[in-house]
Amino acid sequence: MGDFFTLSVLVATAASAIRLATPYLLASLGETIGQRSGVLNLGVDGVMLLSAFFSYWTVLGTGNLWLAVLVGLVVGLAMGVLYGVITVRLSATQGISGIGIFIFGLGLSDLLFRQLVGTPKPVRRLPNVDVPILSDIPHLGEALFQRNLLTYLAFLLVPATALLLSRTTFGLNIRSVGENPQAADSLGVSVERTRFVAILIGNAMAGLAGAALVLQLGIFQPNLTQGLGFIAVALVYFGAWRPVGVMGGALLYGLVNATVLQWKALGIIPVSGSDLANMAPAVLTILALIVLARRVHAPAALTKPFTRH
Amino acid sequence: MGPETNILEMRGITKAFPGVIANEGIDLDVRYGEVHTLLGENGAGKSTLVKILFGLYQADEGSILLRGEPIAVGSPSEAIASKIGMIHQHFMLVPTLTVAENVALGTASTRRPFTDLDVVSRRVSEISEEHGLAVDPSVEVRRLAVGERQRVEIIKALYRDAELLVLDEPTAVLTPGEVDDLFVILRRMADAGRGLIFISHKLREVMSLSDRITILRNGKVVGTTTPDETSREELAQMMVGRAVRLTPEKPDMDVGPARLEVESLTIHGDRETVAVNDISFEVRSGEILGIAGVSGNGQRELAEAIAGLRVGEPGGSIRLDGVEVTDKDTRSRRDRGLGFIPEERMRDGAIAEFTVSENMVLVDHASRQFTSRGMLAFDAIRRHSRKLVDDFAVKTPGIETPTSSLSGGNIQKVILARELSASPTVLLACQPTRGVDIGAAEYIHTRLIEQRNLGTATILISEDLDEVMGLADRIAVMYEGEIVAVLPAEGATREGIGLLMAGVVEPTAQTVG
Amino acid sequence: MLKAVLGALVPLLAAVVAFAFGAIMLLALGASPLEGLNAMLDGAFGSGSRLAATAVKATPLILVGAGITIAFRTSVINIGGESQIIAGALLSTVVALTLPDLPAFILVPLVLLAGAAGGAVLGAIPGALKAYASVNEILSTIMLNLVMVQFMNFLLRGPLIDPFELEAGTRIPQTQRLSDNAALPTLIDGTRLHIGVPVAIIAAVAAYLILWRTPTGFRLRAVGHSPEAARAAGISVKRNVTLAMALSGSLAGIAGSILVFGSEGQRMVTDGSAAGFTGSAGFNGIVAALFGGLHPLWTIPSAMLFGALLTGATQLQRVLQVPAALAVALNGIVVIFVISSTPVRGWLQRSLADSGLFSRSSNRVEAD
Amino acid sequence: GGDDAPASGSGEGGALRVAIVAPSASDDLAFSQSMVDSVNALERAVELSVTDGTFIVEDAAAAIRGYAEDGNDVVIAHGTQFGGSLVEIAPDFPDVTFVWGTASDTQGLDNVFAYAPAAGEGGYVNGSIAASLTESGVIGVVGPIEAGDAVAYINGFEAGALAGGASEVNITYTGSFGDVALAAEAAEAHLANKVDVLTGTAQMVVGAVGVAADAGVPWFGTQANQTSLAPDLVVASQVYHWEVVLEEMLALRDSGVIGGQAFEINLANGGLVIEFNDAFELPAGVRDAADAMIEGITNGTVNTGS
Ligand SMILES: Nc1ncnc2c1ncn2[C@@H]1O[C@H](COP(=O)(O)OP(=O)(O)OP(=O)(O)O)[C@@H](O)[C@H]1O
Ligand SMILES: Nc1ncnc2c1ncn2[C@@H]1O[C@H](COP(=O)(O)OP(=O)(O)OP(=O)(O)O)[C@@H](O)[C@H]1O
Ligand SMILES: [Mg+2]
Ligand SMILES: [Mg+2]
Repeated sequence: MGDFFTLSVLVATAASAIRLATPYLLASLGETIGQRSGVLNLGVDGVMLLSAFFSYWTVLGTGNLWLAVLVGLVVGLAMGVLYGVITVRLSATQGISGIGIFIFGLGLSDLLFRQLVGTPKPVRRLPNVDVPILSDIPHLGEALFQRNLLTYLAFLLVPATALLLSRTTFGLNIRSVGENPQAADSLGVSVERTRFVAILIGNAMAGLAGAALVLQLGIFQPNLTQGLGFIAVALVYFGAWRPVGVMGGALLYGLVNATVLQWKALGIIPVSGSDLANMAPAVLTILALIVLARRVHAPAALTKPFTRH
Repeated sequence: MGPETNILEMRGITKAFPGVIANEGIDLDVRYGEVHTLLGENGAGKSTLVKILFGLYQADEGSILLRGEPIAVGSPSEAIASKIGMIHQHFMLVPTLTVAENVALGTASTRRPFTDLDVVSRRVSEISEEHGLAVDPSVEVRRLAVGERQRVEIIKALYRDAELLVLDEPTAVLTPGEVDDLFVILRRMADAGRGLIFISHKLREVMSLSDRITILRNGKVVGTTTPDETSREELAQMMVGRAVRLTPEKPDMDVGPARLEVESLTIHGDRETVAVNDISFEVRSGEILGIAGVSGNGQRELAEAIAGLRVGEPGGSIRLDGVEVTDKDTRSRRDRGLGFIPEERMRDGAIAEFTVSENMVLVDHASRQFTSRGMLAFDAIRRHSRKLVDDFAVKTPGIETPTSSLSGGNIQKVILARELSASPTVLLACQPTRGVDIGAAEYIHTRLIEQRNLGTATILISEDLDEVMGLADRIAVMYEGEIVAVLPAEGATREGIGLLMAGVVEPTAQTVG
Repeated sequence: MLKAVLGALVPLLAAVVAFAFGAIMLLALGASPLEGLNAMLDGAFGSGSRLAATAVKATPLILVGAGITIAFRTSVINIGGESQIIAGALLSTVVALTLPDLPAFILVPLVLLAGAAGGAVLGAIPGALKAYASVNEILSTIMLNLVMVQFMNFLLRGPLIDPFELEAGTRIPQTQRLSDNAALPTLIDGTRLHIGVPVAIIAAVAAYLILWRTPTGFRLRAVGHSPEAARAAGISVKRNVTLAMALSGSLAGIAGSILVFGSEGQRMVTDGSAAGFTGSAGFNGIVAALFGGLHPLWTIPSAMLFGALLTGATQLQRVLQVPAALAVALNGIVVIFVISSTPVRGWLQRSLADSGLFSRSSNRVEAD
Repeated sequence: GGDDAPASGSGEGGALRVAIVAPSASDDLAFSQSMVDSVNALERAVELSVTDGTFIVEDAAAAIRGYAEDGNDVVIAHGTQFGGSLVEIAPDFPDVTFVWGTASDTQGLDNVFAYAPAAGEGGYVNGSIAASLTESGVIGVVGPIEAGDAVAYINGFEAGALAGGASEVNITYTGSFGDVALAAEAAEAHLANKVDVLTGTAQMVVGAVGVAADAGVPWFGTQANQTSLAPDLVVASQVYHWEVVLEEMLALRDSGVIGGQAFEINLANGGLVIEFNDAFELPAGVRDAADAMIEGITNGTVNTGS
């Protein structure tokens, strides 16, 4: 255990936690926006898989990381259009539509990978970029301020999302259609348009999350996400629909995972206990919620399609 | 009457829903500066008419002239743009947003993409001051009392410069004091030249506020009159289509033993205040104890405690028929003979998606009468429901109709039928006729008295003073969580009780334990 | 009646449109769509034994789906099917390992009951967490899925591993071959059709009866529609929320034991993921249930459709040598198209009179 | 991949019809690919069909049965977990040869051949080379779940590394065959703990190889040649050449014996081959020492402990 509390290991653990948290955070923030408008998207994982594949394929073909990020974003947007049409225009049940999107993304990304790539080939990974001055802070700088740009973006999006929701006119519309769409409608706020745009933003961020995942790894594999998108949805509940809470959840999840891996590497967790240790992130997430016992209520209109009468 | 005097003219409005014609060739004029009341039973078509005006529904036939110009209102935003404001029967507020945010919703902001809430707040304060609508713009709406929410709705309309204001049953949820305040505001708005459409079932209010009254029955206009030309009795007759007894007939009864005993009951409220403070009383077989009071003085908490919805919280003791039930849940209290008519009928009283028949057995579904060999006995349930629908004159297409498609008064009758058919020894009736039309209210009152005559100990919690005074044998007045007085109904005056409710008069008369 | 048929036709039409997309994808892969369709139909229905395989594939979906209807009708969203399947499978495996010599007519019902018990526990936990600690069930069930996978890995690598695997040093994480007395009896020789199929159908019918014919189901639906009104009527919301999840989980748990004892391998084995054991039945069951309008009986044909997709896909891959992922993508498209068509179906069904077995609920398609 | 050959119709020119049913993707640079590559490396003409990505035993069983029904001569069930299904299927097709692995016996079925790798042997060689490359003395291993030939390889590697003078071998089982991100972070965790040589097994290691490559840390592969994942840093890969035992099985089949025997690939029979990456410059003598060790294991003078 003593080995763990050396600075270099702690710094590595923190860095690892932040890396792991990045895709969760991006996807969860997007899902937060969607859910605040009353739309549950269980298809995040599928969107992430598709955008991850296309990002990967872009780097493979062009070597251009930023183009790949853009492609991930655009794929997310495209999936957002699909999801918006299904759930907002056609008022289809959200839960099942999301699962349909998930299965579709899972299958299509796998298929495309097999057809267009086949054998996994490594590509460039997102380089770490030092934040001037801050990165020179001993240890802390190394852990927090020598990360990749998508990580910085993810964390900057926390206050940005909070601001969007609490201060902007659009955020006000989002919150109102998520709580009481009838009221919003009676004041001339278009429930349909507001939700559609919220879905687009949410999916675009899921697309970014997919890009972040694959570009941090530098390689793609079928089902790369391994259910990450579902955890991202769960973290929205954990964070009580607030960006900062969601960030807390993503960091907690990343930190527990990173710590478990460090402890395995150090032999603190014996090989025989490895599976039990793998339960830690999920168990701790549940325990945290029990202890915090926050009786927060979901947006009142979450999952409810809106019709005027 | 030329266009210059009428702000609104609705001509030949017809609107049909599947199976019902809600409006049939309705004409309605509203003048500048007048309060024009729409009166009618539940389901007469009042809300439908004003929803058409506000663009929520489209009329099948007919035309609308606003300020003399024909207009087509396709959506609420078009109505708002035409300076029509509407206060809906069910508030259109987002509870998690602040007052200012609710007001700002849907309006253009000067600081796009951000919403300039400071500007909104300032304007809200101005409106508050101008019209006497005290409310704090920075508070979340869910923290507001019902009356305050109403004020927010009015502010919303005024913020949008509404010149024609529609209020659909604004007083249904208000206390008498709040109603008086509201009427002052409405009158002032009318005097400033606005046109107001006011909808209510309460004849006393209608007589005091209206300039003109239009009565609807079964989707048609029965007539238009003024308070000077008519009386409450005549209005009731026009609405219902037959003579109506406004004050129930109540024979004298000998009271029996105490059925419900409440002793030193203390409840902490939701906001860390003491909601009910050391209350003691008893209700005897064959009597109705009316509890009067302005809402928010602990009646709701008291009712919940008696019903068993706050097990574990209250200090003190509650006994049903002599048996201690303080720690027992709702079900065991009901098993001991408690009947409960909750205040919020659509939320707590009935399940909207369930059929009438399912709601009829919501409490008793598992009794031997309605089950056989572990399964629900549908034949028995149907027979029972049909009988109750007949006995209680519930207006419904059938017992398998979803309850949500019944009118408020009829839903209340379903609940009443369910609770009374179990022959309760103690009946807790909360706001039993709120939002219910005169015909239904008359019926409900009759049934409550019948039950009393059968020996049920009834506790009636109501903010409708007429109702309490008409039904109760004894009246307890609640003020700030305490019972400040218990008076015999005979000889009690509106004014006297009103003062007690306002906490003005020191408790004088008998304070019974 | 005609309208009822129409109502059922709309999703079928949507499925056809979805298959048109599949055809385009096949063309893109250089395969013939006609051969593809032929292979899928042949794989799913081509012979008695293939039809049986389809029914077997549909079995866990029927069970999970029927369970889902109970939970969703109580307004609890059970995304924990995967964990409940695993729990049922593990507990029934333990029973079969402990009592291998019991005669089949005792052991078979016993392992199914053990499966139900295991699943019930894993359902009751998130149910109780929601009821008594206000922990959102979407969160807790997703997390419990993750927990149970690891727990399965732990047991199959450790306490439950086939002793032979340790001896041989191969250490494949699997149990020993379980007692033949626990194997689900085959109904038609030469096919895979075992009693798990009728068990699932009976369970779906039971779910229907519970929900609409018993006082328990009455209370569950009351709580689902309006917890406040249920509470005021003396129905315990907390207890019924827990109960709904436990019932839902127990059906998934039975699916778990059927996956073990109805399999040719007759043992549990893990590849470290949940899907490797469950075949994602915990998710696909939700789809089947929602597809069936959250009605337990409609869930049966709906699950059969997905079972056919899955078995047909295996044949598709084998015959045309296209990646299995195509079938997964197709599956997703079918779901998307059919669900997009439910507003249409809902509209059709709403115009149906309240008659017949299915009418009571099928006009309410909203799931969550 | 090479698995797209058409499967319908009878074999051209009397080519042997072979089908593979494999649990992961046939081009996973790991377990499944090793078998596809091996069949393609057979000397005789083969018409190959592949169903991959079927970890779910029931799906695999359906595919195995389907291939037998379709008239394939040889059906390779490439996964231990498929054994239970073979017990049911094989007796129904007495003329078809089923090839099953990894497994060390045929469950008494006389139309089933079994195969297994002595993965520990190559692990031992890799481990001993790794020991000569480490400066910190600490070597990291990223494994999936502690099972199957992953365990054999990792245990062999650990033994070889320790025997070769490494002071510590840290082993992380991530708990998943598929989670690339966890494998990558597991590698990062090792790097933070002084590890300067890495190895790993199963298809999710592609994530870990990327981390090793970025950190400039040498990597050892197994199951398939992983040089393409990090052309500068993969030192050597233990590659499975199942064709060695497949040829033997087919010869037996030609002579009328269609099953009933178990085979092992190892360094001695050439089924296991340590393929060095020439782009990685080994210190002087290391390559020779490695060759000597392979020689020793082959002739039995070196005991790998596995
Ligand atoms: N959206 C709708 N769909 C179908 N029927 C409707 C709809 N809205 C109203 N109705 C029916 O139209 C009739 C008139 O209803 P409306 O709401 O206008 O009555 P009301 O006079 O406002 O009654 P209350 O006093 O109870 O509010 C009723 O029979 C009602 O059931
Ligand atoms: N609301 C009710 N009214 C009358 N009897 C009931 C009610 N609920 C349950 N019962 C009966 O009480 C006994 C216990 O039932 P059971 O254990 O199934 O329900 P429960 O979980 O105790 O009830 P609840 O869901 O109301 O808490 C049974 O005989 C049942 O029929
Ligand atoms: Mg109305
Ligand atoms: Mg009303």
